[in-house]
Amino acid sequence: MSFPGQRYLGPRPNTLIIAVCVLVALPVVLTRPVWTDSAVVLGVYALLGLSVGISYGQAGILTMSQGAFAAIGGYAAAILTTRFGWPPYADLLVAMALPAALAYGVARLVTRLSPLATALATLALGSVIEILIRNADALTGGYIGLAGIPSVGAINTPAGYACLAWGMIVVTVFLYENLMCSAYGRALNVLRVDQARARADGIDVPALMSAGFAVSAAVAGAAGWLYAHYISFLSPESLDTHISISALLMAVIGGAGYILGPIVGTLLFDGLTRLMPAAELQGFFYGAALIIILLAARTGILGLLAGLARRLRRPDATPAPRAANLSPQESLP
Amino acid sequence: QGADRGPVKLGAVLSLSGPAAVFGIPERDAIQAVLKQMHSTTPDGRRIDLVLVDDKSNPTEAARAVSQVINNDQVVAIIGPSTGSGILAAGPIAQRLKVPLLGPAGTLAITDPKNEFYPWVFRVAPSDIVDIRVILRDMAKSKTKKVGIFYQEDAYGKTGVDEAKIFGPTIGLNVVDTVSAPYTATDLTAQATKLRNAGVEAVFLQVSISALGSSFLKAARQVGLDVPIYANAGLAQRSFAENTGPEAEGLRVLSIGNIPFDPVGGEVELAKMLQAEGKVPQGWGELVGTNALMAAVAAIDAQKGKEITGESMRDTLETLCNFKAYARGKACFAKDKHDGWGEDALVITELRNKQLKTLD
Amino acid sequence: MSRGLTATGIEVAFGGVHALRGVDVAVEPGKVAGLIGRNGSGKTTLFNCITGFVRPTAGRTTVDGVDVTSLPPDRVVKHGIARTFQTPRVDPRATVLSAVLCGFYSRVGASFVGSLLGVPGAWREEQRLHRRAEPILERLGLAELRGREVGQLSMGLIRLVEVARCLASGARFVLLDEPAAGLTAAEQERLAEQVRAVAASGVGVLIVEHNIGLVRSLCDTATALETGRVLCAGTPEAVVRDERVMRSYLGAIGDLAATEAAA
Amino acid sequence: MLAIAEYVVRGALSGAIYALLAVPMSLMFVTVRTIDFAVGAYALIAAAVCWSVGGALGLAAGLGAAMACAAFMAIIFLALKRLGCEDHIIYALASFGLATALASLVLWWWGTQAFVRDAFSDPWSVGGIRLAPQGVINFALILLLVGALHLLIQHTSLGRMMRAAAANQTGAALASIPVQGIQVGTYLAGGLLGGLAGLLVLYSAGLDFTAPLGLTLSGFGAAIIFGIGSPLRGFFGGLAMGIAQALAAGYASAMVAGMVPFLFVLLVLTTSRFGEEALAGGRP
Amino acid sequence: MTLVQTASAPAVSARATGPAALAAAGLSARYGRIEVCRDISFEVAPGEFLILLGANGAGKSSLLGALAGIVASAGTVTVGGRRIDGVSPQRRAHAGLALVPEGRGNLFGPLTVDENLDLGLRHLRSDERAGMRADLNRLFPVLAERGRQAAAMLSGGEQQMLALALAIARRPTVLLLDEPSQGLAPVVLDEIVAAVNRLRTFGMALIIAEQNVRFAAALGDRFIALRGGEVVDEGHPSELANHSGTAARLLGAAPH
Ligand SMILES: Nc1ncnc2c1ncn2[C@@H]1O[C@H](COP(=O)(O)OP(=O)(O)OP(=O)(O)O)[C@@H](O)[C@H]1O
Ligand SMILES: Nc1ncnc2c1ncn2[C@@H]1O[C@H](COP(=O)(O)OP(=O)(O)OP(=O)(O)O)[C@@H](O)[C@H]1O
Ligand SMILES: CC(C)C[C@H](N)C(=O)O
Ligand SMILES: [Mg+2]
Ligand SMILES: [Mg+2]
Repeated sequence: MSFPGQRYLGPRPNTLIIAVCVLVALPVVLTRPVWTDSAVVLGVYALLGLSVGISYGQAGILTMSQGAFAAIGGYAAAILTTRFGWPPYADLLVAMALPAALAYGVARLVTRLSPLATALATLALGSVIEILIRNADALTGGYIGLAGIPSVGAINTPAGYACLAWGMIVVTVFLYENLMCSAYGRALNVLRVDQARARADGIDVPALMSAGFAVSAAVAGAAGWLYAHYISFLSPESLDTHISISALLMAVIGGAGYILGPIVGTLLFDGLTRLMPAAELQGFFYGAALIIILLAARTGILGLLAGLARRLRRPDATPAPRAANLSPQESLP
Repeated sequence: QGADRGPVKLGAVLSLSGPAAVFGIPERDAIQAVLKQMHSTTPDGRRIDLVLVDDKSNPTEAARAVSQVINNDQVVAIIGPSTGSGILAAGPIAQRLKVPLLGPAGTLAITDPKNEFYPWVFRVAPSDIVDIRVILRDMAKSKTKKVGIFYQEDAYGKTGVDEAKIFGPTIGLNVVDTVSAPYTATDLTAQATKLRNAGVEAVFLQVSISALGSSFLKAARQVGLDVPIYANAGLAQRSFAENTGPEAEGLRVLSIGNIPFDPVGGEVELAKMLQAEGKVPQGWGELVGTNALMAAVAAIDAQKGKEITGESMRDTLETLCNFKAYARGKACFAKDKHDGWGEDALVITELRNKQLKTLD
Repeated sequence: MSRGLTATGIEVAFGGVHALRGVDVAVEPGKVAGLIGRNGSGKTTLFNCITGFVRPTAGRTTVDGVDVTSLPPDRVVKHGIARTFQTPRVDPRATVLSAVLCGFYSRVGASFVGSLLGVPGAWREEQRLHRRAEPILERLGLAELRGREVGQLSMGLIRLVEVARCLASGARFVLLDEPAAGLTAAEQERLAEQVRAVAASGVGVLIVEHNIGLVRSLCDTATALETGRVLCAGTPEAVVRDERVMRSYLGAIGDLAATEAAA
Repeated sequence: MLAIAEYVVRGALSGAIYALLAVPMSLMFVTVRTIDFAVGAYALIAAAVCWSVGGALGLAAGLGAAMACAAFMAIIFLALKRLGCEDHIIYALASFGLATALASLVLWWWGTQAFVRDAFSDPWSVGGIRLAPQGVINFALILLLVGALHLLIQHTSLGRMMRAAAANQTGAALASIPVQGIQVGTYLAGGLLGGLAGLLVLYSAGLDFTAPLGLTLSGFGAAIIFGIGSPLRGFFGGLAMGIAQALAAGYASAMVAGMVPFLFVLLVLTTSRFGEEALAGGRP
Repeated sequence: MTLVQTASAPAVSARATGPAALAAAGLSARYGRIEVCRDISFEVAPGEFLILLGANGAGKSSLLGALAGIVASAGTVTVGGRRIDGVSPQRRAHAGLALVPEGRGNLFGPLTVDENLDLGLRHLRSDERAGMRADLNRLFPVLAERGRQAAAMLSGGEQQMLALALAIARRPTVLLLDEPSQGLAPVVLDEIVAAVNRLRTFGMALIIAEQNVRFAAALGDRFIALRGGEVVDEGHPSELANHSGTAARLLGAAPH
């Protein structure tokens, strides 16, 4: 054994890639305050995207409640620190455990549903959580929200938060990749495709699916925790269904089935929409960009890249003899 | 002499999309029209550059936009964000980066002295509490005792109800029942039925989505809820007045000025500027938007010759009183008074023939 | 109770269809039992019943004396029973290697949290599984395909992957549903060898097959089903020579005289 | 008693709109195995165009505009399909993109304008309950449509072909079923139905540029709650949601009233067997 | 460069002089950029039955898919003298091709057995439908019993029968079968042989990919053998029975 990290990082290409990218990019990002600020917000979104990747990309749970899980994490952090004076960092555990427990319970109920019904169930769950938050005035500040959430300990500059956010992302990717390199990760993929197959392999489908969903909710909760401490204000609209939907979009755009897909999706899509002329037509450009990206990369950006890489690696694959006959039926099967 | 001091940058973080665009778009249109009229210079000759960003009616985007215009564009004051939660989210950033926000929102909490960022947020609209008190007092004049409230499920709706429940009884109005609906409700007959069954003598609408307002009035007529109806300033919009049918006749609506239908004084001036730009005044947003702009302009001119920073803007704003703006009433800020406008900015109107007529 | 997998008096009905009406089968460790019968006679349903995918309305399944009737499928696997599906069920995107690794699931020692955290134990376990998969791939002739996506294989090979995955589970009893369908004779022979080898290691095998030649050469006992009932049971020779079996099941193409002539 | 009955009737009338939005969702699922999240946007476009044009011509123009948008969605669908997209969620997300774009176009062109119109002024009184004629008309129209669609899907050759195309595209092609034609037709039908829903909302409650997502999600919920496989179930899903909402609004506090429809959805999904994936991958 | 001369089957000698039921020339099939069949040419006369032999992965299914239009292909294919390459699978089906893919890929699982068959029968004239339906019910009695059951709920073999029935119902000019014997009891194969042979008298041509040599030999007039996506041999099925060496080489004939 040479150095402790080596054994882990070697066979975990995604962790390696993200760690190197963060180490290279962060110093540059920190030179401009606007970039730094964006890096934190994008970090929060990327964490949410990763949580979608785990639940949808791997376990096949089409989730529309990640925003609500993040809100639970955020409010837990906010309430514990502002009202109960909990020390910073300690609230992170609750911010992750609470959504995870809820997700586990709910997933036990919805695992036998079809993907669309699951989507509806999570949507309903998200709405219920939102309404509860709005109405629990005494705890959550109701519709107005909670202001004055303290910073996380020593970290009180945007640069500190940027490092924290992207550090959390590296750790999350590491854990995520651990999971996917294990029997449980493979099992999650099997049950996504075919539950009967999974059960014949000896997989306790409801339990494993729920565990996967719980992990995903915990990541969302961590995103909410980060959000709450950074923005220092939380309202019911801060992390709502719109956020859930855009997290889902970002994950799919980047490639939900690829570990780094959601991160790529978040960075690219958010960057793209930021470059576009805004105001009334902002939704138009957003929608158009979404459609164009989906047309260009229907398996996500990483899917597209993987396809290109495959082609580069196998240039010897016999080309089609008569290009003219690239007939329309190719698309059909 | 002003030109060589270089332009001053003002940020405008407004809701140009999403549900709050109802206010954000008129805010933007009016600000741009006025700036154009002034050739983007203050009366004192100082040049103003406006940096406009959309907050998408979302607090996260609002916070991000505020940080962006400060860090990237070095603005010295920001008009907006348009929504209360946007302002609350952006407040800490404004405080950290030392740039004041001119918030065009009624939400009480934005100028709560308990906020750490209190020094950095100035309100340019009458607060929700002022609104509620004015309209409820009007209601009490008609000897009404039992009031029902319909509100939309958001911060605006909820704070209105809470305040009405507290203030109503002090003037003899008892809130006997409240009903609510989310923005997207398509049918409000059940809500109207509930109020009818509760036997209310008047109904108060705390709503800013005009489709919800129209829908409720229709539902009221349909279920036979034949009582006087009052609405808070959120419904003082052209779109609402022109779109509702005969059932809305006689509806009392509180309004900040009455630029769409019955402009007076500065409002006439502003309406002309808007028309010159091909815009039709919508109500609410134009006046609060320009309130913010004019406060900033006054603050810039008040610091003749000095170097202008966010901090100097903040300090000056706290000394402003009776500066020019297009809304009615006198505006004054002070160290312990960050709510610039009060009751005198408000009028009560009545809906007649698809128009809001100012009552006096 | 004796060692072995036994199903006794199994009855199953789907609406009006009585798929099984009192079926008994037994599989002894180290032996290969064959199951034949006309289409729709209930062979797959019996598999589904034993493995927990279908609840019998009557009857009992035991493994080495332990009652496993009506346990959910994943619990049945824990009792050492694995199966293949008649219609291969696979994740077309998974590679051959990971499909086989999935077969190990019921024997994984590392915990979920341990795997998530990447504790060294979980890591070592993962490497051990990879090492164990190799010989299985090797024996079924899939070693070169380990990196291919299952969806890109031909049907015959997909079936072999199914069998490999089932064998990986390390079960004490394996149920194979028409594993040789669509395999070439050479592949069939290779498969038969593997089945014999597995049986020789003490595993009990229950196999559904329409290829009578294979049944005769591979099985130690055979059971013939007919509309949900046991038509006859005994040695494969006795069963395939049973007149009722010949008439209702074998026909001209399955004709024994011809099969023997070819042998 | 009468009070409860009144809420139920009102709920059913408003639920009919959800039902109408649910129908294109079910239809889309029956034939293409995906969801068109732009239905709410078609409704908005139809309402906006009809509101501007006015009169009977307005109705036609509204429906036409909605169908034009649906045709655009069909083109996107075909393009994705040509490119070999197999994941049906991608189609759904693309339709979400279209919905966002359309809502934004409305905001840009019409501003924050609310679209409301009135056809009738005097309510009818039925058994002591005052009802808006428009609501009754909506209900009857929708009932008729859903019934006809149900018959079409379950009992005609075209309906069989539609279901076959969804169940197995390759198989349908091999059986010379015009898969693409059917799918494009379904998108257009979705545009028509969504547009119709928009017109009905225009004449009953009114809507603005923020409406599409809410309308779509209501339709989505109604379509799924009792099983997405048939428009009839979508219809009952819509009614059930409408009634649950009305009863909650009538009898519960604001907080509970807001949650009831969602709790109802959760309850139905997790206790019934409607949401289960029937036949996913067949019997083992 | 036709590999094979038209061999006349006794029952259709009169028809064999017309255009070939199906002719392929220079046909190749590929998945993405990977070509799995190369330069395959053959003809099948009306009423003629052709067997495709080859080990697992030889490209049999791909070849059939290429003919039916569900696998990307290049080369020319004609049915009854009309070019069909480059057109959609629907059009090819319309031109008279019917494929039963491996794994019963032509079934509609959620639809009932009756609905499946109705879809198959919808091209026949309405007066022919009842007769065809009766024929199919005689051939596969279980399909009549299970009319209202969802196709996906049938047993594997029953599904295979339904898949065959669905293709036969359309009375195609060329029937393409991919390992139809899979999952079927031997006695059912006998009936299928008889039924398909009856169809031969109507002039239907058959191309069948098979591993079950006895079944294949009972059906075919001629075989071509594929290896690695290319035609490596051809001949008469009797060779398979007589020279077990040939069969063993091509398929490994049952050693039992
Ligand atoms: N979807 C696919 N993508 C890539 N390669 C494929 C795909 N399907 C099949 N192949 C490859 O094409 C070759 C021919 O496969 P095909 O299915 O035609 O074989 P086959 O002769 O039918 O075999 P079997 O008897 O096992 O069914 C094989 O090497 C296979 O791996
Ligand atoms: N889930 C189900 N619902 C309805 N009927 C079923 C179901 N499962 C099995 N059946 C019926 O039960 C009977 C037995 O089916 P089973 O699959 O056990 O037959 P099998 O012996 O495996 O036949 P094959 O050799 O064709 O695979 C069949 O007639 C089938 O249609
Ligand atoms: C078609 C079905 C009868 C197949 C069965 N589910 C199996 O794979 O075992
Ligand atoms: Mg079977
Ligand atoms: Mg094949």
